[in-house]
Amino acid sequence: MKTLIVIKEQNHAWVRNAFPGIHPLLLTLCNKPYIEYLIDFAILSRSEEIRIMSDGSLGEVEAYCMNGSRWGVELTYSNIRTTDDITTILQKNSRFCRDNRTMVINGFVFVDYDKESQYDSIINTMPDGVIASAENEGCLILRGQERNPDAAPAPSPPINLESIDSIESYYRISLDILKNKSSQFVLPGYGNEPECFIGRNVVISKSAEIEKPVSIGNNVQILSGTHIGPDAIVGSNVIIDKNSTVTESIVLDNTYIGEELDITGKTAFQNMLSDPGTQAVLSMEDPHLLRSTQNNGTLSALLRQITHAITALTIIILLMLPFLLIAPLLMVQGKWKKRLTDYHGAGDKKVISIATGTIPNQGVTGKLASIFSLNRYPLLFRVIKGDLSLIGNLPAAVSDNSSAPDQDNMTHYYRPAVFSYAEAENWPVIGSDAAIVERYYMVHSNPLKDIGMTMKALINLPHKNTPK
Amino acid sequence: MTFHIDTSTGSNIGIAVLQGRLDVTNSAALLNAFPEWLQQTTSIIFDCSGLNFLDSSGLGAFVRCLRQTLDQNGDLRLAALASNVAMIFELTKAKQLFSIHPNLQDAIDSFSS
Amino acid sequence: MTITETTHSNIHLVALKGALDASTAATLAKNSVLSGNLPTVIDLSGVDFLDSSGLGALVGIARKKRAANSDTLLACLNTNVRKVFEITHAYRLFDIYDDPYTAAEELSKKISAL
Amino acid sequence: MSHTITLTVPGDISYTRVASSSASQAAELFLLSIDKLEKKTEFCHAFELAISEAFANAVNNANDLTEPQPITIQFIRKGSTLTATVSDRNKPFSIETPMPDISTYPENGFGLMLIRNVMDCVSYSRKDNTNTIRMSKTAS
Repeated sequence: MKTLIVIKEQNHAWVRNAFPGIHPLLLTLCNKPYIEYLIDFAILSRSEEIRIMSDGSLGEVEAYCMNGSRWGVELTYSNIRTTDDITTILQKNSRFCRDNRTMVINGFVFVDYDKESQYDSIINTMPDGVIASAENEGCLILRGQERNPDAAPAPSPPINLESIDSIESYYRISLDILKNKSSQFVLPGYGNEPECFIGRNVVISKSAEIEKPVSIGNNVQILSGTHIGPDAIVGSNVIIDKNSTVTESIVLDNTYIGEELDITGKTAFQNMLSDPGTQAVLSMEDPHLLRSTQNNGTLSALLRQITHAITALTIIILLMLPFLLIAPLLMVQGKWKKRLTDYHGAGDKKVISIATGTIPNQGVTGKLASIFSLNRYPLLFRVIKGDLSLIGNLPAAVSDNSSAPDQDNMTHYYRPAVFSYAEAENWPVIGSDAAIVERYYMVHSNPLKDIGMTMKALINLPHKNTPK
Repeated sequence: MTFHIDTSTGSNIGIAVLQGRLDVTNSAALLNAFPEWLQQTTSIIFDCSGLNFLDSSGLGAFVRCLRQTLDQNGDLRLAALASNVAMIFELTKAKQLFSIHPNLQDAIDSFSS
Repeated sequence: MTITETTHSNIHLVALKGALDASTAATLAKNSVLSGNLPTVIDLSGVDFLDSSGLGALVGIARKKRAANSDTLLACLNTNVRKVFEITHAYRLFDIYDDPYTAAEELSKKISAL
Repeated sequence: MSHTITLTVPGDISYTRVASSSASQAAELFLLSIDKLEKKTEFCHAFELAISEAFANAVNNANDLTEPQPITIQFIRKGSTLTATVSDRNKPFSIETPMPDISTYPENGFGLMLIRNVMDCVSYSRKDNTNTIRMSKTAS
């Protein structure tokens, strides 16, 4: 058995508008990328080889699925032209299809299968042709040699197809999977009870309420007073801020939901809120809906600076002994490499030069240095001097334009620091994922919390540095 | 932003027609104009059919106007919200504060019933 | 770079072997079939490496044949070659088959249908 | 011990393959030394392609008036990152080329775009009449 997956750009053009930046084949339905449903179905049908074809770019899909070894199948990719019909497409893959029963999944369709059922018998006994089709667009086609043409078709559940042709059908199908079909598919996340799937590194505050059914991705923070569910799908790298409600809604990856918001019957993606029913889209260009309006006054800033300085001093004293013992050794061994780099400073300090040290995590001294995060040790003095915060953002290098904070962020939401909040939370340290957690703490931290976060960073960093 | 008094139902109803965007740059103008309108009548409708964008400062202005009207025992009602503006009201729970009508006539009639 | 010419279903089939880069791209232009005006299938199964100069040569060949109303079909792109097509979006310009003989048969059918 | 490989290749287009296949082998050796072989084909191909493009670019930039200058290629290993540099003494150039127009599909101009796509970090510097394009990629 082989499976050909044929999806043209026109089939999923709506995804590019509704969720810009997401490759449609990687769009998640109930936190599972679309393409994985098709791969699972192909495997259930006993396919050994799967080929994904498109008239558009497949680079991201290839980077994600690679050669299919993760699923134990052989995955290949190929390109077709927009004008190719199914006959031409089969010709273009004649070597792939030769001497084999081939199932063609054509179009951006959702295949409603059941992981407990066997599909190979039906696929092997059915004659050539379309065996299932979706109402609007898309079908399942069989081609090539039937394996047992004489055997009676084994009883098999019907295969229903549904085209995912709009944000409305996307929303409907996703919630249908969560509410009624979660046992039919292998869905990501742990669940010690049905209808509740929770990913890795999810922090749910005590006073938050979670009502089944829900599916929550990885690296999610759900803050106090929030109400999640019933029927909520929350993607990965998401923060749901205080007292907000998410019901009958989908919050896609890398989205921040501000305080006191009510998301009901919507899809939220980064700064876009869509109503699948009316197709209305709200682009939240207004920063206050995304971030809290509170702005730290000068007094609290001073208080924070003092707290940071005192904490830094405490750490300096605590780590003095390991530093004095290990650092000279490292210097002699030439392992301590320093580089002076200019970084954006906070507030009126435009540029600060910091010597960042890297220590290879090798040998006894290197490992010890890593345990105590000694490469950050000299930076602690800069905290007392007032150049850096103890905890805040990863400093943005002046030379690196891409990570430069914009003017607005620069004034309110950028505090170069020895440790970053992302490091403390064990989140990815660079990119948009880090930005989201750092921005959150920029708004919500207080001096006391900062001390706690610094401790967390000190504990988490050695683990991060340890090679796997 | 224009304001006129409608007397078609026998009572004085103030209608403010809002146009374009209401955001941080112009919500102050609405707040400045509002007390004057309130002196003319305490039954006020914001006709939002031409309003295509509202941000939180615009929403804040709406809420302040409503509060001032309620203090005078009047009511501020909204008519003909565009879908994305309506979504802001849903999102921020401000929906519960206002009486929202699908079109201007509906809102006018609601004052006489 | 070795170039092997055969015919299948009366269509020229040119199999390339080796690396197709700046140093070898020029040899394609010297080949009479590739630089000629007849419809051709180029079998890339032996091409283990392609860079932008090589791609440019292929595009040049296809463009010249197109001007003379002939098609150029490609067959058997390996992963590394496909990657270059993917990044440069060159897949929008070519019909790509996984079997050179099927490609030749299809091309032959298309010509006789005219 | 230093982990730098330096190659000096004559600035002639016929040597392109020498440069690119050395790059592929340097990348393979590097992966072997850090024991990260999962994405070997992709990683080696990235260096093969990037060096092929950078080398051809350096040669094509040659000043027509002088003798072709040799081109220096270096592979530097640091942690799990491999950096390749291609230096020539030819005319300065820019790596900030715009994305070529797909609709007209020019026959050249895709070189730097390919490099940017397969490498993690690309930079260009000019010092002492020497162009250096520096490309690095981290094995994951």
